[in-house]
This record gives sequence, C-alpha cells and structure tokens, in this order.
Amino acid sequence: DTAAVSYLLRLGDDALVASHRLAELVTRAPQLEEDVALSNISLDLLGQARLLLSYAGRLEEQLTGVLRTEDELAYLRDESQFVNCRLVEFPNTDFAHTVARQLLFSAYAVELYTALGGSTDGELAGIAAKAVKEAAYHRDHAARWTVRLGDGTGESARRMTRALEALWPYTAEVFASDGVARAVSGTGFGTDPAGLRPAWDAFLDGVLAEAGLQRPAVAPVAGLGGLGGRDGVHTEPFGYLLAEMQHLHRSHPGAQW
Amino acid sequence: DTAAVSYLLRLGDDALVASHRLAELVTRAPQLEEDVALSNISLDLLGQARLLLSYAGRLEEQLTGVLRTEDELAYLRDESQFVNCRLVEFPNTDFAHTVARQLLFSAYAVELYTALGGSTDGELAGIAAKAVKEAAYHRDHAARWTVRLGDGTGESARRMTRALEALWPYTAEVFASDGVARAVSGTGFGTDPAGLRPAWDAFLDGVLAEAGLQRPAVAPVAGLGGLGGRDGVHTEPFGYLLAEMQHLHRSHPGAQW
Amino acid sequence: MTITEDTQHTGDGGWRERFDAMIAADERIEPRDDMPDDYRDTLVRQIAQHAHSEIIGMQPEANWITRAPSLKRKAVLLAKVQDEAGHGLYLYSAAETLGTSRAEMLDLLHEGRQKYSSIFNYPTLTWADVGVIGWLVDGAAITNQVPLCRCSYGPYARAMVRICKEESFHQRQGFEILHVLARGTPAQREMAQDAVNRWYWPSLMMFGPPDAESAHSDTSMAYGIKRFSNDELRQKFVDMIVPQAEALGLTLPDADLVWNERRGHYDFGEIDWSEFKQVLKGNGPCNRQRLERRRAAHADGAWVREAARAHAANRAARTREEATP
Amino acid sequence: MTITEDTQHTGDGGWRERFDAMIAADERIEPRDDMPDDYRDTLVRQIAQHAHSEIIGMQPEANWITRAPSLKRKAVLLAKVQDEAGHGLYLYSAAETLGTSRAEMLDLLHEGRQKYSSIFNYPTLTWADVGVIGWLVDGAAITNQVPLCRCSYGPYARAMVRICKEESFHQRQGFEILHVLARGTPAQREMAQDAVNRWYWPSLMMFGPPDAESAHSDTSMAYGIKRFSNDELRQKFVDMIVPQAEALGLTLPDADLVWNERRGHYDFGEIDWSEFKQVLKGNGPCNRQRLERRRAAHADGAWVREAARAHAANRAARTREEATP
Repeated sequence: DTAAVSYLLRLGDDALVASHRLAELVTRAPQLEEDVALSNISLDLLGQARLLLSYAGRLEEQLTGVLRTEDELAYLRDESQFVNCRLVEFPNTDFAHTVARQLLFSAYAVELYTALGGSTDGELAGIAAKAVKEAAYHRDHAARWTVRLGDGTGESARRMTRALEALWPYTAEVFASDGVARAVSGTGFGTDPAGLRPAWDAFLDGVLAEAGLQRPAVAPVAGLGGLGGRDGVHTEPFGYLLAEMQHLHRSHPGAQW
Repeated sequence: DTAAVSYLLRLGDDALVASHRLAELVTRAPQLEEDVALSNISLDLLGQARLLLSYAGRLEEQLTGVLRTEDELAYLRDESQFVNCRLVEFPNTDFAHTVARQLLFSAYAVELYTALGGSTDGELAGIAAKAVKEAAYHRDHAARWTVRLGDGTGESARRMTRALEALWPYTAEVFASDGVARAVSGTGFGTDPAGLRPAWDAFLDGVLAEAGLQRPAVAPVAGLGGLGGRDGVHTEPFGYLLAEMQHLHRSHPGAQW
Repeated sequence: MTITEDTQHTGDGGWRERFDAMIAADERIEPRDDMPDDYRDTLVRQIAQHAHSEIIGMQPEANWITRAPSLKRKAVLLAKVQDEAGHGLYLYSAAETLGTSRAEMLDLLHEGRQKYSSIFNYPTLTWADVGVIGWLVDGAAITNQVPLCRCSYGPYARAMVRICKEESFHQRQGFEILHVLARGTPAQREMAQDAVNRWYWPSLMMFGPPDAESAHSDTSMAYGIKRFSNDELRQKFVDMIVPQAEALGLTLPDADLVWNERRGHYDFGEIDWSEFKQVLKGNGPCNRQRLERRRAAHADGAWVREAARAHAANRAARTREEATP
Repeated sequence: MTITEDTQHTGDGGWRERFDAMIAADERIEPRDDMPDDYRDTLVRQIAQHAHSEIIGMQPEANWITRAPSLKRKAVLLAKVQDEAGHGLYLYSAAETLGTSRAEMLDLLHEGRQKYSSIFNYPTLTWADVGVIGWLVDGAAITNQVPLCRCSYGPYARAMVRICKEESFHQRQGFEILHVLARGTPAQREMAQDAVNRWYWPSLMMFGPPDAESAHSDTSMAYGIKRFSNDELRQKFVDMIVPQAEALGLTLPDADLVWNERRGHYDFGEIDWSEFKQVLKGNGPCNRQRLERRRAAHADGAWVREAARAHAANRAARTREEATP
C-alpha cells in the first residue's frame, strides 16, 4: 500500500543521508581509529538504505507498475521528494555535532528496528533484524564519545553542549506521528515513532547523566506551517548535499555504472 | 576557426570560475564593504564570462552548424571540457587565499585585455575594452589588500605569504604558450600569453615590495605529463564547484529559466 | 563605543517646542537638530533592525547564487544581493547619524540583543524561493517602506527613497522568475506553487502583530516615523498580491481569500500568530543558522580587519617619520 | 617520544651471528630478537612510509565516495577506503614493534620528514580514476608487496599477508569499474581512457628509480627485506597489465610497448624521471593538498584526542576514589 511505500522511503532516506554525512568525514577524523569507525557506520547505514529503498521501489511497482531502483530513488529525486528527517541532514560542523547527530539518531534507530523486528512483513522484519545489531553498535559508539566529550575538557564539554542544543530541536520531528505512521502501525507493517520516544528519552537521560551534560532546554523547531523533512521540507544545507551526491549520476542520463 | 573558439572558451571559463569562487564568499566577507566589493567583482567577471562564452558558441556554430548557448557551455560540459587555468579554481581557504588568487589573476587580466584591445576581431576588441577597465579595478582592489595584509600584523603577513606560496606554482600555466595561443596570436585574433609575463612580473614585484613580501621561491606545479587546466586537467576541488554550479540546471533537462 | 558621547540638548530651552512644531508641520528632523530621547531611541532601534534585516536577508538569497540555473539569473541575483549589502551600508550610516556606531550595532546583533526581520529565518529550499522572496517578501518590504520615504527623520527618509527604488526593481525580477516557472515544465510549476505555499503566511506576518497588540506603533505614529498601522499595511499588501497571483496563475494558500465588496478590500484568513511568536523567540527553522553564519563571518574576518588597522597605523607612522626632517 | 628507550642489545655477544644465521636461513626476525641498527632503521623507515601511504592514499579515493554514481559502487569504495585505514593501523602497529610510536611517525609525516608514495600526489579527476587506482595503482602495490609477505621481519611479513589479500580484492574491483565504463556510453569510455592515460606512467614510477640509481636497495636485499629489484618488479607489472588492458579494450599510452620474444617480456617506453623527481620534491599537483588535509584533520582533532585522554584520567581518578575506603 501507499503508506508502506512512504514509510520505507522515510527509513531509507534517513539511512542514506545519515550515511552520506559520515562518508564526508572519511580522511578527516580526529584519529585513524575513527576513520575506521565512522566509515564502518557509514557503510552499515548505506547497506540499510539500499535494502530499504530497493524494497520501497518494488512495493511501489506493485501499485504503479513502474519500478524505481535504489539508484533512481537516490539519484533522481529532487530535494522535495526526499522524506528523511532533518536531524540526519545536519553538517559535521565539528566532531561534537557528528557525535550528537549519531547519538540522537542511532538511539532512535535501536528502538525503531527493535520494534520492526516484529513487523508483520517478513522482508522488513528481516531487514530490521540485521539493522538492530548495527544500530546498537552505532549507538554505543556515539554514547561512548558523548561521555568522553562531556566528561573530557572544558572545551569538549562546551562543544558537546552546543551541538546537543543545535540538534535537539529537530528530534521532535523524528517521533512525530502522522497519517503514514498511523497507517503502517495499524497494519503492523511498521510502527508509530511516537511510541518509541519514552525508551529513547530514558536512554538519552542515562547517557547525558554519565556524561555530566544537561538535557537541552530548547523548543522544537517551529515555522513552515509545521511541515518538515517527512513532508519534503528540509534544511538549506541539504540541497548542497544532494548536488554533490547526484551530480555525476545526473550528468550521464541512462548510463550504467 | 577552431583556435579562436578554444581561445574564447579559455578566457570565458577563467572568468566564469573566478566569478564563482568570489560568489561563494557573499555573506562571508570580513566586513560589509567587502561583501559589496567581492560581489561586484564577481558580477563583472560573470558579465565577461557571458560575453566570451556566447561569442565562443556563435563562432563554433559557424564551424559545426550547432549552436551552444552560454548556458549550455556553462552547465552542460563535463569537468574535462572546461579549459580554465587551475589558478582560478583555488578554494577560498582564507581571505588571504582569495586576495592572492585575485591579485595573480587580475594582474594577468589587465595585461591580457590591454593586448586584446588591439584584436583584429571587432567583437573581441569590444569585450576587451570593457573588461580592461573592470580588471584594473579588480587588480587595484587585490593589490591594496595584499599591501594591507603584508604590511598588517604578523598573522596577516604569514597568511598572505602562505597563500602566495600555495598559488604561485599555478601561475606558469597562465602564461604557457601552446598551439592555440600561437594560432590566435598569428592571426591577431588573440595574444600569446607568454608575451604578457614581463609586465605581470614587474607589476607583481612592485606590489610585493610595497607589501614587504617576498616573491615565493616555488617551482611550477609538475606532473600529469605537463597537462593542465587548458587541457581539461584540473584540480580536485574543481569537481565539487561544478557539481554545485550545474546540479539544478542538469536536474531539469531542457527547461527554460 | 558610542560615537557622540554628548547626548545633551543645546542650552536653549525652546528646542522641544521647535521639534514638535517641525513634526506637526511634517518637516524633516536632521542630525544637528535637538530631539527627544525616545524619538532617538525609537529611530536607532528601527534603523538598526532594518540594517540588520538587509544583511541577514542576504543569506537566504545568497544560498542560490552558486546554483542559479542560468547565467543571466545568476547575474541578476548577484546584483540583487549586492544591492542589499549596499542598503545595509546606507542604513548603518543613517543610524550612525544618531550617535550609535556600526560596530556597536553589529555587536548587538551578534549577541542576539537587536533583532532582524523574522522572515529571514525561513529557508530557501528551491530556486522558486528566490522568485517568491522577490515577489512577496520584497513586495511586503516595499509596502512597509514606501511610507518611510516620508519619515520625519531626514537621513532615514533619504535612505529609504533610494532603497525603495531598488526594491521595486527586485520585486519585478522576482515576479519574472515566477512567471517563467509558472509557464515552464510541470516540475517547475510545482516548484513555484510549493514556494508560494511556504512563503505566503510568513509574508503576511512581516507587517507585525495585529494593531491591538502592537507595542511601538503609538510613539512611532506620533513622531511621524510610522504612517500606517500594521493591519492597514497588511491589507494594502494583500490587495496588491491577489491580482498578481492571478496573473501568475499561482494559488495563494488561503481558503478565506475573497473580495469584500463592502470593504473594497480582500478578506483573508486568520494568521497563526503562535508560529510568528515561536520564530521571533528564536525557534524558527533558520534563526540559529543565520546568526551563526553572521557571527562566523565576523569572527573569521577579525584578523583581516585588524591587519587593515595595523597597516593604516604603520603607514601613518611612516608618513610622520618622513615628515620629520 | 620513543616507546622503548633502550636500544642496547642483550649482553650476550653472539647475537650478530645468530641474526645473520637467521637471515641466511630465511627465518623470521621477531621484535624480541636482537637486530643491527641499520636493519631496524631501514625497516622503521620503510614500514612508516608504507603506513603513511595507506592513510594518504585514502584521500584520492575518498574524493569520490560522496559522488559515486551508484549506491553499490559507493558501498564498495567506502569499504575499500576503510580497508586502507585498517592497513594503516596494522602497519603503524608493526612499526611500533620496532620502538617508534605512531604519534612520532605521524609527526614526521606532518612535518614532511617522512615520505609517502608519490603516486598519491596525483588528483582523481573523474570516477574512472577510482577504477584506474584499483587496477593500476593497487596492481603495482601488490606487485611490490607480495614479495614482502616473505620479508625477514615477522610482524611486517604478517601484516603484508593480510594486506595483500585485501589489495587483490581491490584490484579486481577497480578492473570491474573500468570494464563497465569501457563498455558503457561514449562519454564513459572516454572517461576510462583518459584516466588510463593519466595514470599509466605514474604507476610505472611507483617501483622507484632504475636499479642503477636506487639508494636503499642493497641493504634491503642483503637483509631479506626486499627480494626483487625495482626494475624486476616494474617489468613484472608491465607484463601483467598489458593483457589486462587488452581485455578491457583500453589503450596504454606508450608507443614503445611491444612483446619482446627474446626477453620473454614486454618492452616499454622511457619513463620521464624528471617528472618523478619533481613530484618527489613536493611539486606534484597534490603534494600540498594531501599534506594539508592530513595536518588539518590532525589539528582539528586535537581537542577530541585531548578530551578522550582527560576523560580516561577522570575515570581512573574516580575509580581510585571509589576504591579508597
């Protein structure tokens, strides 16, 4: 059904964009171990994106009769057709922003894929079973860095605090319920993200306490009539990300690679 | 003839890419007056690029029967089809790099367009007559900043020195003679850039002396079998510049704007 | 640092009567004239905010310069953003005639203690947004600013004359961008409509809160700074854009928009002031990004400005040395 | 900072005979064994340079990760660059067994006092360059490195076994990229040929100067670190790639390339060693860029590494406090 397709695109776009931001950092990490870790996480997310987007394309084909491959979905959609949350679009302003983005997103991903392990859809449940293990590693990696930075030096704690303040306003969108979420939740295909928030909150509280950091007292991002990433309404930096990602593919229409 | 087309593309691409790098700085200048000045220079260069590329397209049409417009030339060529010198591709690493790039390039442009004022081709001579006045202003702006930075603080002198060292190896390419240069020089359509070097050298020596800076003792960039920007062999950052510049246009094939 | 430290009035006790008479006669107050403190404060706040809006307002449009889809449009956009930097310069100069330096005003902006127009806290997500900013945002700005050309403070009024002339040029360019898109491919048309959908309501909010809730209007009106109320200007703007939208063939996303024969105006829908207040409070989609870009440009440029000052001092010292026999 | 400060040999005077006997018997020297200073120095220099080449070598390929033209190719490339970071880690560890810390080696790299392979000073200008790096550059690296799997120093030999296995996988992936391009659109085919044209000669230079001019080869050969001369390896490489180029349908840009029946090898053209020397001296197209990226990553990460150390210290202090009754 349409809701299932939209839902898979959301999950796939989240993974694709999160992967891209980490890929930008390869050769720029603070130490070689992090080049390995960040590229590893980027690769996991890219793998998830490929499974999710391909599956979305095949389900869509059942509705429309036209198949869009993972590459057509990644490279030939315009910005307003991407339905990832804005959280994953955030640039790698500094390493603290990267850690904060990964912490907030992977803590959600763990809850998400845990829930989707029970999907009534066998293929999605299979994807989730693999993804949940990866997300647990990603979350652990981000949580350990959050603690190191929060409990490190004055500078690292300041940077981590600033990064959490910048990103936190975009977390509400991740857990927002809407028609698509309710529809997939109703059929058991997916899960309504609103239900994942309490466990996420509890996890975050634990990590922040260990890191000696405060939960940011910031309001969710407002404006745009309440529209956001799930509606194809993104942030300005996202357009540049897509230009870079898609330029070569779009420059050779119809070519195989 | 073919040489004239190639020659105009070189001049047009130089102006287009130099304009783009300055355009990137708008809203990021060290003071509001520089936002005005840099966007003004960027706009002048863009104007030159449009005249030169359109004219290249029209001359090419006489040979091939197919017209490529300024937009087709700017937006639909691949990286290896651009024939600008690599000097103008350099990123705005800091304001000193921007000033150094503008100084080295506009000092060349003044000599170039002075010479082209005597082109046997009326249209090119007309373009040159306008461009030489603009280039003189650009050169003056860059020279004044070179002196301010060279004769400013220890930090500004260090940054200016580093910028000149980074860019100087790419100046040899600007003045390199080759078949195209000799052909247009022979017909009087254009000028062989090798002949412009002495005046450029003298101007640079004067500015550097006033700024209290040394002429960098660095060799021209080597490798790539001697190929460079004029052969379509560029720098890595240039690919990202094109991705950003062309993405929207390429995403809507055939659309009018 | 304040440029004029002496804000005392001239010894002559009759200045207030003369000032009131000039206001009443619709004459222009000039920097040398005595003026009440609340007049000066209101003006400085308003002109500084206006100047800040010009320079922060460069950001949403500059976002598309490097990606503009044709060289002609790129040139027009670059020229427009350059004009905005120029407007910022005039306006800071106008404010400086009242005794506050540009550096001081920029510090207040960077510290979040002076505002800029909230409209610039919305993102430009597609090329069509550039068109809509020209058409709706500049259109609203002009509606607000045309009456300011008759403002009681001379330097501000003169700056506004020049600015309004350029702004109306910008508005036509924005309209022209949308006109082409609306007649373009289906994707281009959709892009245009989507941008109008996102910017319509924020542009209505540009006139500020409803008159009943507006804080500064009374003083501004009394002093001949403001000539029309927020709601009057908003109505004027709506009346202007409805036929323009029709000409473009684009729909304004407002189900309540209808011609009211009795009022001789268009009725329009209820504005979501809670969104306006959130964005004003700093929670809009781009508040943080805009201010951080501004602060970063200022901080990254510190060594450059310092070098320029050091060079000027070096040169002055050399000149003095040379002058010494 | 050096990890082992004591480079003295064990008191027993017969160590040198034992060392020479082990080399002669083709046995592996291990970190605990006594070894001559020039053996240790040669190895540290070579392994460090090899490690630096892995991490600098990530840059030309990483340049295309975010722009890879399909998600599958992106994944393969990302995995490859990750492998290279892993190779860097093994190699720094192997060098550390000889008493030099990674931090020390990185400092030498950042100060330009230790080299990395000159091949990485060339730019990757198109997607096809990624294919050619896999095919030619990794191909040359494997040719160089397979004999190192039998190197006399155990930790280096073992690292090379693992690395060579992964490299040969990378080489096949590079070949596969080119295979698709060579059978693709005219633009793709041209892209592939252009990349081969640019990388062929630099890949031949990867084996170092001709034997007659090679500085370190004698010591390395005597100590069982190197097994073949530069020219022998270069010939082996040319013999391997000529049929592969034919299979791809791409032309190697060398007019003198011809099978020599008598030698049983391909003859090939004269290498422009002046270009090689220029690039080695720092004047290649990317020397400055590569080193600056590396230095910037290291400098930008300083606060992160410091925070990690501070946290470890904080935690240790807390543990001690808790342990105190």
